Amino acid sequence: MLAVALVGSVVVDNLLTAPVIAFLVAGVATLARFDIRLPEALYPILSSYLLLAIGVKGGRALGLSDPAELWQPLVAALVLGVVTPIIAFVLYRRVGRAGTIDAAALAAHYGSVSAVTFTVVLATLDARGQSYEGYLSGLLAVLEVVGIVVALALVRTGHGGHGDGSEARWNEALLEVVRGRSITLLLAGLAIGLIVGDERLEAVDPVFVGLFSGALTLFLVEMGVVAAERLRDAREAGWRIALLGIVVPLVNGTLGAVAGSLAGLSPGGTAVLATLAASASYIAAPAAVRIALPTASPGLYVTASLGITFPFNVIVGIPLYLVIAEALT
Amino acid sequence: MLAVALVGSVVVDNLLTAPVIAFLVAGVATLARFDIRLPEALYPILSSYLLLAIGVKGGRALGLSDPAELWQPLVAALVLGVVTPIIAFVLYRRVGRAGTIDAAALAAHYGSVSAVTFTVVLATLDARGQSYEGYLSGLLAVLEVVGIVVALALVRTGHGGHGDGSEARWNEALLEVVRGRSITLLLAGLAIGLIVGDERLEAVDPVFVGLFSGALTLFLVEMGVVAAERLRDAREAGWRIALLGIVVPLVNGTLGAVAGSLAGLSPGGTAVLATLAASASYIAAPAAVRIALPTASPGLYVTASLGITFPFNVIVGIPLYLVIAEALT
Amino acid sequence: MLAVALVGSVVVDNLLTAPVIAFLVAGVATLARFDIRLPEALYPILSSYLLLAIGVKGGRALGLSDPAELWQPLVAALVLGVVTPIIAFVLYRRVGRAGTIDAAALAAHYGSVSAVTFTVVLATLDARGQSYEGYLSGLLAVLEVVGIVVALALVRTGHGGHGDGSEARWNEALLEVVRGRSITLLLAGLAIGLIVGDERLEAVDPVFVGLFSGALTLFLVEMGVVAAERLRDAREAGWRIALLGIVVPLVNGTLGAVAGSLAGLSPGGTAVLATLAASASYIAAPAAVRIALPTASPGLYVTASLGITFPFNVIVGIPLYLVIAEALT
Amino acid sequence: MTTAQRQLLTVIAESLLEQRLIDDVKRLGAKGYSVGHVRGEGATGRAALDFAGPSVRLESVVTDEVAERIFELLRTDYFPHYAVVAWVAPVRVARPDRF
Amino acid sequence: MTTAQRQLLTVIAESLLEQRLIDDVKRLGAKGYSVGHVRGEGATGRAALDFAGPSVRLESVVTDEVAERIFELLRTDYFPHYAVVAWVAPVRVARPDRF
Amino acid sequence: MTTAQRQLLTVIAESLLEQRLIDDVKRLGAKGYSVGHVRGEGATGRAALDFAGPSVRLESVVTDEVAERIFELLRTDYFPHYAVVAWVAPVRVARPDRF
Ligand SMILES: Nc1ncnc2c1ncn2[C@@H]1O[C@H](COP(=O)(O)O)[C@@H](O)[C@H]1O
Ligand SMILES: Nc1ncnc2c1ncn2[C@@H]1O[C@H](COP(=O)(O)O)[C@@H](O)[C@H]1O
Ligand SMILES: Nc1ncnc2c1ncn2[C@@H]1O[C@H](COP(=O)(O)O)[C@@H](O)[C@H]1O
Ligand code: NA
Ligand code: NA
Ligand code: NA
Repeated sequence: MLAVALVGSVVVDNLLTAPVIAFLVAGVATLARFDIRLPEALYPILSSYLLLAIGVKGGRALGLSDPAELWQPLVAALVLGVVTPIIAFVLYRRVGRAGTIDAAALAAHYGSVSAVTFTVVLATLDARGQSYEGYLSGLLAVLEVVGIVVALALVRTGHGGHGDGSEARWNEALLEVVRGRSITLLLAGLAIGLIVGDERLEAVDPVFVGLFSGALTLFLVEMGVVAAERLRDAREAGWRIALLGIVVPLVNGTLGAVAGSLAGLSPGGTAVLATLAASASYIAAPAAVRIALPTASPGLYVTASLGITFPFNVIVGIPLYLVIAEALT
Repeated sequence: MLAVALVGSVVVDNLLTAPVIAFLVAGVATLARFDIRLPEALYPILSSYLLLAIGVKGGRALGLSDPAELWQPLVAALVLGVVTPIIAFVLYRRVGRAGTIDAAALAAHYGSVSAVTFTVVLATLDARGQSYEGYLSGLLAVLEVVGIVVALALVRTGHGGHGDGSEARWNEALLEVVRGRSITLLLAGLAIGLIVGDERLEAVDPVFVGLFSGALTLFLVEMGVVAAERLRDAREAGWRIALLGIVVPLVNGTLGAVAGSLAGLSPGGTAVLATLAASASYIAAPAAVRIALPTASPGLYVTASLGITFPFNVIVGIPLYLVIAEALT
Repeated sequence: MLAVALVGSVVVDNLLTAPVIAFLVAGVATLARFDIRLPEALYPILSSYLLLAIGVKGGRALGLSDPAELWQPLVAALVLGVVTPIIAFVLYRRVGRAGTIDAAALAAHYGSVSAVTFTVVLATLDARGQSYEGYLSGLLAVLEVVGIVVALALVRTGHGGHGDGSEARWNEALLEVVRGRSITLLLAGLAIGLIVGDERLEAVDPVFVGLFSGALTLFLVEMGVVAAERLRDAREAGWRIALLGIVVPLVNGTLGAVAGSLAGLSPGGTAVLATLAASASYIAAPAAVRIALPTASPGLYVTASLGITFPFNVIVGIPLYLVIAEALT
Repeated sequence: MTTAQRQLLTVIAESLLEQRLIDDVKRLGAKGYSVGHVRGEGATGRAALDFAGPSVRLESVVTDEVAERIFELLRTDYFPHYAVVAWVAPVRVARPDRF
Repeated sequence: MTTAQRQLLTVIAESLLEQRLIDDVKRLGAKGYSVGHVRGEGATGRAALDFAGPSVRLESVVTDEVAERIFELLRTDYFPHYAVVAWVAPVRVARPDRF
Repeated sequence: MTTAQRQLLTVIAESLLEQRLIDDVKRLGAKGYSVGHVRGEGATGRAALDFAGPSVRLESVVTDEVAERIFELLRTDYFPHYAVVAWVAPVRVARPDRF
């Protein structure tokens, strides 16, 4: 009884936030062939802003945290960074019947994380008035990189040393991830938040805190459009891929919740880590994979991560991870 | 005496708001050949934001309204949507000596509405602390479409069935209006506002409420530039067209005030409906007309709606409609 | 002892504001070849916003000021507008061994001002809770123009009447400065602030006041990237030019502080005037110089103003001028 | 290098026509196209077009016949009504089957 | 299809010159032009230009004489002072009177 | 007007390749280039590329040999793996030493 009530309240709290509703409205409008795109110039601006703002929030929280409480969650994140891409690889290879290259490409996406999904779970927790460890956006940066590296390593081990230029491409892809905009903005935000410190950040709160939910809402309008367009293509990808777009985040999300509770995170923090583990990258990973594995099919990995897993997590997954986290902690 | 004092206070309250002053300053600067344009990328962003924000505001108010009080204003809006383009058509055809096609094109603009003019009247009412029915932005969406459809129907009835492809273009134009960005964003905002609801919208208030007046102010800088440029071209359009750019909104605005008071709207709401009726579209209508009536002269309709009617309404019309509304209710 | 403590506190207060830290983080990231650029479309938007917002703030303060207190600071600004470019010209010509044209080009930059440096000193004073005369942004507009005109006059006097089209270019350059976007936006903001007035501006405070520090922080990310890139080129410019990039602002800043205290400005206001005098333009001046003196080397003047003087002022100069101002008033 | 000759067709059209032009170009046999945005002036004058945003600049490398077909459509359906300008020029490409 | 030959003139110039270039091109007889924006590098180096925003890329389809005249002006008034690059190529157009 | 003939090479490539393409073009001897952005469709389909932002459109006026060299590299290193399209056409320039 109580569990059902909890699930119900969590689902409602998540579904009825402005960002999620904006996502759904935009998605439905797109499927009905209405033109709801916001101006093209807005999205890179919003996504950069969100990354910086997440970083600043995390850096600020880091400055207020006891360093001793950080290492356990960090280990948990590293373990997830190694395990989740391997799970994704095996599932897509065996169950999804994808080729090695495509499975590795998909593994890179599921091993890495989606900053927007992360932001949605924070907004949901905020809407519920539930607290979480602020420094988790530091783990976002870690997870974003590690998962991709592990996935690319999978395929490199398999195909290593062909002297076909793949090594050069591998290094290039790594640099692309580590020095790319999304990681750099996140890290820059962390540094700014940490150095400037809680008190002096108040002058920029109207931008970095006040605008956050609204900016996320606008951004999810675009995500709704893009996800709906990808969903249309999902048929081509086949039902096995589509199904795994739901199964993989469920498995990884559950693992994330377990890891979070073992690492001593609060229920909110555990839900955040679960969401991170469950989420699939659709910015950093596609860029790295396009360079390192140019023969992998973008139609496959973009459809899976953006067309299936992203909406699944935003609508169904997040409330679920919240309930699982609640149960485990 | 009292009437004069009222008019004076309304004029001042309208004129001295930041958006209207920004409009005037930008217009004057442009006429004096100063370069005051804000970056091009900003305007589509601002206009999308304003439409979404108007929608959210309206949807939120709709959620708090009694459905029973909605149908009278809705009928009033529909009547205005039919009557105002016909008035514009007749006046431009007879008094303005425009050809049938051009008159229909102009009718589409005056039958439809200007979301920015709507926004300015809201800002003026807010500045006066005067209340109005929040759901009126729902009527904005209705009026935006109906007026265009009626105007295009005017010319179609006249020229119907030529088999010259004009039917296909007519359908295309209709789709352009109904599925176009401005209506879609407005409706999406309404849906978001209605579904998320008053309380949960607070998280996005800093963006959708807080930034509203400032964003409108920035947007009116561009409108000032554009209107001033159109005003320069007004000579070519001839004095009859120019004069009607003032007469038509006065007639339609008065009708709107009458309709509003009959529908039982508050003085503020009546002024808003009057402003809607008086305003001329310069986004949705030009796009639809360009497709449906490619032989109509854009120089004519853009100059009339943007170069004459828009500044007239913003500076002189709105205070007038407020006073008329005050008198009628 | 007390002086040291004061210097220390000022340095910390300046350094640890979010904008300055953002500048440093972005600069370091760029030198380490990380890609931290925010989207290209964002910068013109931010810089226009900052200019308008500075203007509105200044106009608002102007409306609250006693006109009698304005003329002394105005005279001080005019004197600085004449003296500082001459000093820069002589130093770059003699000590820097630049040619006449290049020295005049540099003089135009150091005679004019940097609105962003101005904004940083305001943010620092705000962070310290120290007050300053709000109307100083009016002087920013004056100084921006006068310094460039004087510098271009220097070279025109020297080369006058060659009939080589340089006169036409000179006029064009002047118009470019006076009617250009940066001055126009600043003046438009002043007009809006003055006309709308303190009370009615409250509706737009969330945008023009609330977002200010955050917008400046985002803008300084770009400045950090650009300055770091210019710094890399500084070698080519030679050590004399590099050294003068520090000496000239020190001399001009000290003069500015003296002028400010003689004009009866508050300690905060004196520091602002000193910063203005010390700052080098990198928007208005390069544009004017490129037109009027096309043979001057952009590599030289952009490197000096943006690569050396801008970071120097932001990091070291501003706290110094604050201390000097404190000592003089 | 083995190359083949194709025609590079460039069309500049008022912004509203973007989707329609793309659909037509594809329907008439172009295997690819690229669109960017420009502002300009021509017979129609700037004012008439500016309100709707920048014009579309479409370029498509096509065979001679496809170029011919698209030009024919422009002549009948676009030139009489809209602000559209177009030109063709021969270019050399690798992988001729891709165009 | 009856077409005529014209010259497509492309000019890339530092951003400050945009309005001046447009004015000159129109004055020398071009009946239309389109401008977009690009970034690039050439003899001047990137640094010198970047601060003022992206370069302007102007293209104009003109008659041979107009092309000649504009090129002449570029040579005297633009090339010596500014970062400007230009080229011409023959293209085929319909409605030759429009160019 | 004394002009010389050069080749105008136009390359359209998915956005990720921007820096790499620029580096290669410069390395192979181009003395300048300009890049803008476009969206389009081709063999790869729109979906695969859109997520990463608009494609890069690079143009570079070069000598015949440099054009040849760049095309060769495109054939070996780009065409097999990435969504890239390219074409060349002769153009006339002033100041031939600049290209
Ligand atoms: N001669 C030309 N060269 C290049 N672009 C042109 C030319 N004429 C017109 N255009 C472009 O085509 C658009 C429509 O031209 P028009 O139909 O002549 O008004 C203009 O806004 C320009 O962008
Ligand atoms: N060979 C070239 N091909 C294409 N664009 C060029 C070329 N050379 C220069 N440009 C463009 O013209 C601008 C100015 O060139 P420059 O005057 O050589 O510095 C550069 O920034 C490039 O955008
Ligand atoms: N025939 C063509 N004409 C012009 N642009 C093309 C053509 N084919 C492809 N493109 C452009 O090149 C990109 C990659 O093409 P593709 O490699 O065929 O997928 C497309 O997104 C288009 O922007
Ligand atoms: Na993951
Ligand atoms: Na109307
Ligand atoms: Na100065």
